Amino acid sequence: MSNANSQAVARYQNNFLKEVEERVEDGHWVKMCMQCGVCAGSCPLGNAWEHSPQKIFMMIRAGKREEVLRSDSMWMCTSCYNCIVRCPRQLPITHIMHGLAHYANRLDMVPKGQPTREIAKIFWNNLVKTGRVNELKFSLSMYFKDGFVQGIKNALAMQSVGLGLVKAGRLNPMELFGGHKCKDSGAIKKMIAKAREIEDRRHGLT
Amino acid sequence: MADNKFAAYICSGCGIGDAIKVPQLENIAKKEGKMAIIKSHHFLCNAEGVQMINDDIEKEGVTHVCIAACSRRAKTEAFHFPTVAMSRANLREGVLWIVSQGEAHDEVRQEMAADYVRMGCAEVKKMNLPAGNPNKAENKRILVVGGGMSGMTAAIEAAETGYETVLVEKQAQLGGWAANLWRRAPYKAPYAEPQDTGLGALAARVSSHPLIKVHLNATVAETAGAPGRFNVKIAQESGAVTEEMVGAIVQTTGFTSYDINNLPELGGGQANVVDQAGLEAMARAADGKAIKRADGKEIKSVVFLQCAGQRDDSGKHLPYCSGHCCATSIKQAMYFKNANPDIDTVIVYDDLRVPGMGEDFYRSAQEKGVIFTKGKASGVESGGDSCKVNFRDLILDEDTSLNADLVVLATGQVPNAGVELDAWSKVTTEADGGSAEAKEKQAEMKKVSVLNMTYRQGPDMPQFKYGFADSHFICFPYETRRTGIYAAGPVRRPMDMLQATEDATGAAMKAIQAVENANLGRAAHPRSGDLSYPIVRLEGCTQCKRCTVECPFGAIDEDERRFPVFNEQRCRRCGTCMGACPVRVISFENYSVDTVGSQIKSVDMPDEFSEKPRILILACENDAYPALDMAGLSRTLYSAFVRIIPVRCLGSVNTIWITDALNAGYDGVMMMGCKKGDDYQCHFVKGSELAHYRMSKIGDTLTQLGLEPERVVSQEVAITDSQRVVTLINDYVAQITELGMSPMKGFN
Amino acid sequence: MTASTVATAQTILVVGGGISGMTAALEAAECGKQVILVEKTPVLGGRTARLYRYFPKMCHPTCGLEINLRRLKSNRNVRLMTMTEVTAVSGSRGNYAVTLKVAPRYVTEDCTACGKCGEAVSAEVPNPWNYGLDNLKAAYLPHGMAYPQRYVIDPSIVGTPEGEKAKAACPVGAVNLEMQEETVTLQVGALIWATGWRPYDAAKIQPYGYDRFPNVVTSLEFERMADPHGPTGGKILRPGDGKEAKNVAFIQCAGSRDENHLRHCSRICCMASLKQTQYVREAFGDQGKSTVYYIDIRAIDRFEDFYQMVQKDATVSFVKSKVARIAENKENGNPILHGVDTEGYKRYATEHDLVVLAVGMEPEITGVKLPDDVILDSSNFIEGSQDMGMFGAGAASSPLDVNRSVQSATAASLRAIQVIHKTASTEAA
Amino acid sequence: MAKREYAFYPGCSSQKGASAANFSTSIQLMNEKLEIQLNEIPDWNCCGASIGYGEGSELQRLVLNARNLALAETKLPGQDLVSGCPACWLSTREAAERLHGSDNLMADTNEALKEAGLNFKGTVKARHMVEVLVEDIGFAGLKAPVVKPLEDMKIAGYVGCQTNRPFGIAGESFENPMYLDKMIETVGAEPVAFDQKVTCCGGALAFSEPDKSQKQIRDIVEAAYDGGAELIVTPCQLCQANVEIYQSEINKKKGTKLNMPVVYYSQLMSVAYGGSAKQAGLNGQLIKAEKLEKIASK
Repeated sequence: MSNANSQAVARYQNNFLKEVEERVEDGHWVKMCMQCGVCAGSCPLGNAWEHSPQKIFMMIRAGKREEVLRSDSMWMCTSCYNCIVRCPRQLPITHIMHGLAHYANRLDMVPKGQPTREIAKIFWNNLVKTGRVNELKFSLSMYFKDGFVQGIKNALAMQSVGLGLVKAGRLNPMELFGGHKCKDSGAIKKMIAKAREIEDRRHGLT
Repeated sequence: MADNKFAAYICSGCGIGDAIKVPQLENIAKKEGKMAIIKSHHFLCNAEGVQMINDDIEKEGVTHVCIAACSRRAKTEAFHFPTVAMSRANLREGVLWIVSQGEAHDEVRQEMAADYVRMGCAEVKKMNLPAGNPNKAENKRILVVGGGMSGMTAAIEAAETGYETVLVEKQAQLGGWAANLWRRAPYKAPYAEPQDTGLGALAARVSSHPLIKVHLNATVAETAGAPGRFNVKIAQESGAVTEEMVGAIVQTTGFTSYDINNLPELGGGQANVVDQAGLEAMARAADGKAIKRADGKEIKSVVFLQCAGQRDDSGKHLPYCSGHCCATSIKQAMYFKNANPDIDTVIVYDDLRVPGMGEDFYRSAQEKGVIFTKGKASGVESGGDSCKVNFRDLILDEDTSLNADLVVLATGQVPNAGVELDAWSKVTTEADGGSAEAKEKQAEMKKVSVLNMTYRQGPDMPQFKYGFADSHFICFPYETRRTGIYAAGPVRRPMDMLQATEDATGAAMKAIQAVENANLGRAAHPRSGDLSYPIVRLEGCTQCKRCTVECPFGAIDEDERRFPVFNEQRCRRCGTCMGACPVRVISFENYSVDTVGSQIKSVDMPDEFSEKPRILILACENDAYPALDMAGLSRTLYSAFVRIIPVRCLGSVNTIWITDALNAGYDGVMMMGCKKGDDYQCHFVKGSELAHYRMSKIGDTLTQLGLEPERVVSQEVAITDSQRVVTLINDYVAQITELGMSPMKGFN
Repeated sequence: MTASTVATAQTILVVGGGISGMTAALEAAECGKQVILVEKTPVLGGRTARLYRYFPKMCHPTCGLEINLRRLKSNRNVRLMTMTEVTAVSGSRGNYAVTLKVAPRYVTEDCTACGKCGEAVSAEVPNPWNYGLDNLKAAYLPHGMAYPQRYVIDPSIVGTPEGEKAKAACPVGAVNLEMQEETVTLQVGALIWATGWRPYDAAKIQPYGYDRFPNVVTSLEFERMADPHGPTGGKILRPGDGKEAKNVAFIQCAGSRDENHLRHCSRICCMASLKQTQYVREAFGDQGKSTVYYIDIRAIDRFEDFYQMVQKDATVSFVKSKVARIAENKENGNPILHGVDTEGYKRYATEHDLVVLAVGMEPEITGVKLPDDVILDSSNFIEGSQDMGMFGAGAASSPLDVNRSVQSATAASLRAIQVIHKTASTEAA
Repeated sequence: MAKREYAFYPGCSSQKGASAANFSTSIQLMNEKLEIQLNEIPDWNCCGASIGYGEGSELQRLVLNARNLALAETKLPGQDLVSGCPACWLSTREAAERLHGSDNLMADTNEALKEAGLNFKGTVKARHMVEVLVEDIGFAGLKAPVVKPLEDMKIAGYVGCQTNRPFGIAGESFENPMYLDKMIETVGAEPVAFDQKVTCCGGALAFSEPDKSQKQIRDIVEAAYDGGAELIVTPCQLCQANVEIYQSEINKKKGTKLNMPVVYYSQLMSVAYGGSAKQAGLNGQLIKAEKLEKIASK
């Protein structure tokens, strides 16, 4: 069990709802769900996941901490915001899903190799470096996330697309060397680090 | 009656004059109807026509008027002559609009119109203008039985309207059930927090109100009389009995909470399992501080189980929902959350029922962190320090359990409605038969009786489903079967405090109305304002008791010689007694065996070779007759061989009318009444049922006369059946034609 | 109608001629009080006159209407003003000055409802009593139970040859096309708002496509479809193609319990849908099929019986789910319901012949300027007034079913009487 | 008349040589004709996009967006922040509104912003390019510069998610927004019936869950064909990329023959406004919009 996780368990005993309310983005909304299920029916990737949002909210209230945080359902969110606009209780469901995913990641409880989590990581590191996303590096590191050989396979699979984009001027090979970045990237790094520090302080996370 | 002067007015407007020969009708009114004045007018309902009639009433001393024009339901503002007796012959909706146009049909149309004029004249000659019941009942005080929230509300509202009120409460103090509550659910915006019950203030207002007299530690030992003249004996615990004269009664005896001990499967009877009342007591004791268990332990977790012993289809517990319990559990969960937000409060529900603004209360509870779980409890194990609630989580679709310091069972409301009358009459018959055991039972029953009425039909209000003293009517929640006595609050129907106070206020209104009506000798709903009342010629009475048994409103008692004693103020003027009476000694001034019988006989009966059958239709004036009117309004044609007579209720149909009709040579008789059975729609409760029953007995008469049973039929007709009535009529006419003319023709 | 001449501080004004308004007016009148009853439309009856049956008895609203009309006809204490709206209220408890706007009916009290004007005109207007599902002649009697039983000339044909046709056709000269809107001011002692409710605008519930799919209707339209006096003569035919709708979906909380629409629960919709499943059975027997999509079935108190009865009906099934969206099957025009059954999480995409939206209740006065004194709750239902001289009754005061509306109206009637009694005693003093 | 000025936030994908480079190209001419002047926010940074949450925390993402807002506030005072990318707009607007709604968040954010020597007062309004066109210019204004109406072109207006939910364009419904169809009409083309108008393309999951998002994309493109469209137009960078790029993939896997060009509204406009194929960034299409090119070359 990760250090952060064991500390969380100790801190909240088995009051998972409270943990979510204090530590998860918009988590204080979870208790307002009335189990109508409109979110579940509105999700474009609904049939791809095990637990619908409304069910996850119920699981949180029922204290099913492990099941929720180890679920990969919230990683299926495409951020289409259908659930938010239809929820009769106006729960910010998309944000709660993002928040749960982030928190699970923070406690290192995400199923190993969860692809969306992987690319999220790559994407973030990529942007933190320069302050902007470098699409080529982003895609390449994506292809190689599962190791070199798989990377080549992936890259070849998408080669035609890649070349097409290059031809179309929408993927610049020169990006590998330098490319777009913020001048103030150093300060941005500091700023992001500071944000994390403040937030951890608020959440009692160490 | 020498000074009676009869007049007929025939309208030729709306096309009547074009399709019907009015002069001939005038002739009939004169020759056969024996009317002293006969006038026709091209537009009888306009100012000029009405003036003409009024002039005759004033200058010519006309006392009886027959209006031959449109339906009695039309133009009532114009044809309003309060000082004379009036009949209406329906030439428009009843003839012009439903008989085919064109010469080919002139003959039958004219015959039909002529018959209706004959009938109108015949009827009015037997009618008198109701003078109103001479023996007035003038007491205007209101008695309220039960001093809880509903009772106190009814009392204060009546008193605030200026009516003296007597309030009887069996406890030593006012308050009833509400006195057990720590707080009540919110009853106005923002519907977010439990609110003070306001009971103390209300009780103080009641006790100090100059127009309210309160009897504590008291019950009703006897209720005699009728609206405007109830004589009520009030027994104090001490044994002392005081008499109060009152004009109307509001019964607000509330409910008893379903016994938790009937629910062992949910831990009922075990330690740390309470019902909502139990929780209220704990909350009152805590007075806003931490709520403690019987064993003194401070409660850190509580589970509420909704629908405990309610919504039960196994027959073991209450089948209904008590309506208030969801909001009550929400309120009680807030007791805990408001004292300490860290207390776990879980409400296990199937359907969360907080209609209307209750939704705000629900949301407020969620904001406070009350957890709502859709589930069905399978059992509660209450061993040791905490209870284990086993239930199926219907959302997570799994059997699971919760541990809690306390479990609250949301049990239902059982009405305190007194004695069930069917059981009573059964016991009474046995008792009268001399059974000692039955006599004992009867005494026991009297103890649970609330009103101890001296009514022939039993000591309490008739009970509706599940023992609630409700009205059966959606449009008329106060249309009870005991005139001048109104139930309000949870004794009438399961309800929350907000509805109970509304209900009590409404009941006070009806009680006030009842005393005002009784004071003027007027009928109460649904024939409100009717001044006629049953008049009985006792000398002809055979003491058969049918009227006393069949009166739907328990209006008729029996004296020691078993003669009927009519209590006019209890009477609703349906005429069921008149229909029941085998010797026809009961009548109303404007509605009697004669007013209808003479119409039946007045019809011109073609001979058996004419191929013109005559069919009598007796139609309930509330549903069937409007349906027939609407058929006319939409110009839906039906056979011109029928002659329709509206009746107050099929219950008022006396079998003599049927035999008279058959003797007179009618080829068939059809009765149209309201739906009977559990969901009856008869506004006099048993009318259509009784008529149906009586007609089932008429078979013998028919065979004596050598007639086929098909010649008398009875149909259930709803007011919306404006197309169906037409089919019923035409099919029946066809059936009768098939059957052939009545052999009775020509014998008279 | 010159009520203005007779109204006094002892008069009670009842606004709205639905079942609540009629009840409030009649209860007071039968206690001997003077009442003026104003109704916006040309006839009495309100919403209930447009229902086919009542739950749970399955009896017909017109039955009670007939009794109330008879009470009204035989009671001279009530003066009725139709096509009349309250435009302003001033003064206070015991002494209000009320301004009324009386719209022209273009037909005088001489009308005998003989129907000649209707026969004469050919112009048609959408039939408001069938929610515009069909048309009626521009010279019309609203319906068979219409009271007052007088025709109405639709303003659209006034000043046209059609209007003249109606005028010419009337044998008693009751058509008066010169009638103008009148303004009347009354003095009254107390005021009862029995202004009732209206269905929430279903088109606003976008995922259900009421404005896009013809075979999605409201529960009120469905009442008319089932009624023998309705546009389809009581046959349940769907608007899209006139096909029999045997497989019907009922969607609960269409607008209600929804922060995006109505915050409150409208109370009646669960029972209304349960009732309407029985219309489907009435029409098609075992061939009919009803599916109720719900969050909670709020069949409170003895209504539970009805719920249990319907649950036992093999043609009716229940899905605990707020439907997420409706799509349309291009081939056959069937609505396809998408959502999740939350009891155990089962996804569905189910096709039905017809969808009935159990639309919520919105106070009819929403958006209307009421006297500042009137107290409204968060959903615009009337709680009362600061000066305790005006009262809400029936569905104007809370989302209520008919039975509770009548209770509420009876109670409001007594409160109004209390006001005029107090006024009388102070006047006497 | 003076040009309308806005603080422009292009976003990563709209940079030169990035996946939405052709969008950037196409808006040049469009803005010129509509007298819109976009002043790029100096040294703007990534918004964190809709996938940032996986690693980046709530406050971290807020701060990223707050930095852009603060830059606009200080460097381009008085100008609305305008983004062409729905994801950027959404993140920025969400950040702006949340900071507006919470003093604590604002304090925390500014504490972090100090590291970058910035402070956000909360005065900037975050808007989408489409809002500028619809609300500030108006459809009449959009029609005015049209010189080459895109006659007899049938186009499916694919709105997608993020310009539509949760905020949407004022007055539009979430289920059936009409602004894009109106734009199509404005440039003289015919909008087709398109029941996948607001269906999600899979967003960032195109990378992580290719099969699932490609199913979405297939539905969208096939619905466009069903509607009789010869072109899909969209206001969204990610939608454009996903729906265009993966058609070949889907064809490979599923044996379909999808070949539906996907362009930006701005590309339609620059063509209609008389721009060349190059000015309209049509050379940036993987699936050539031939008909559009033909009109452009006329």
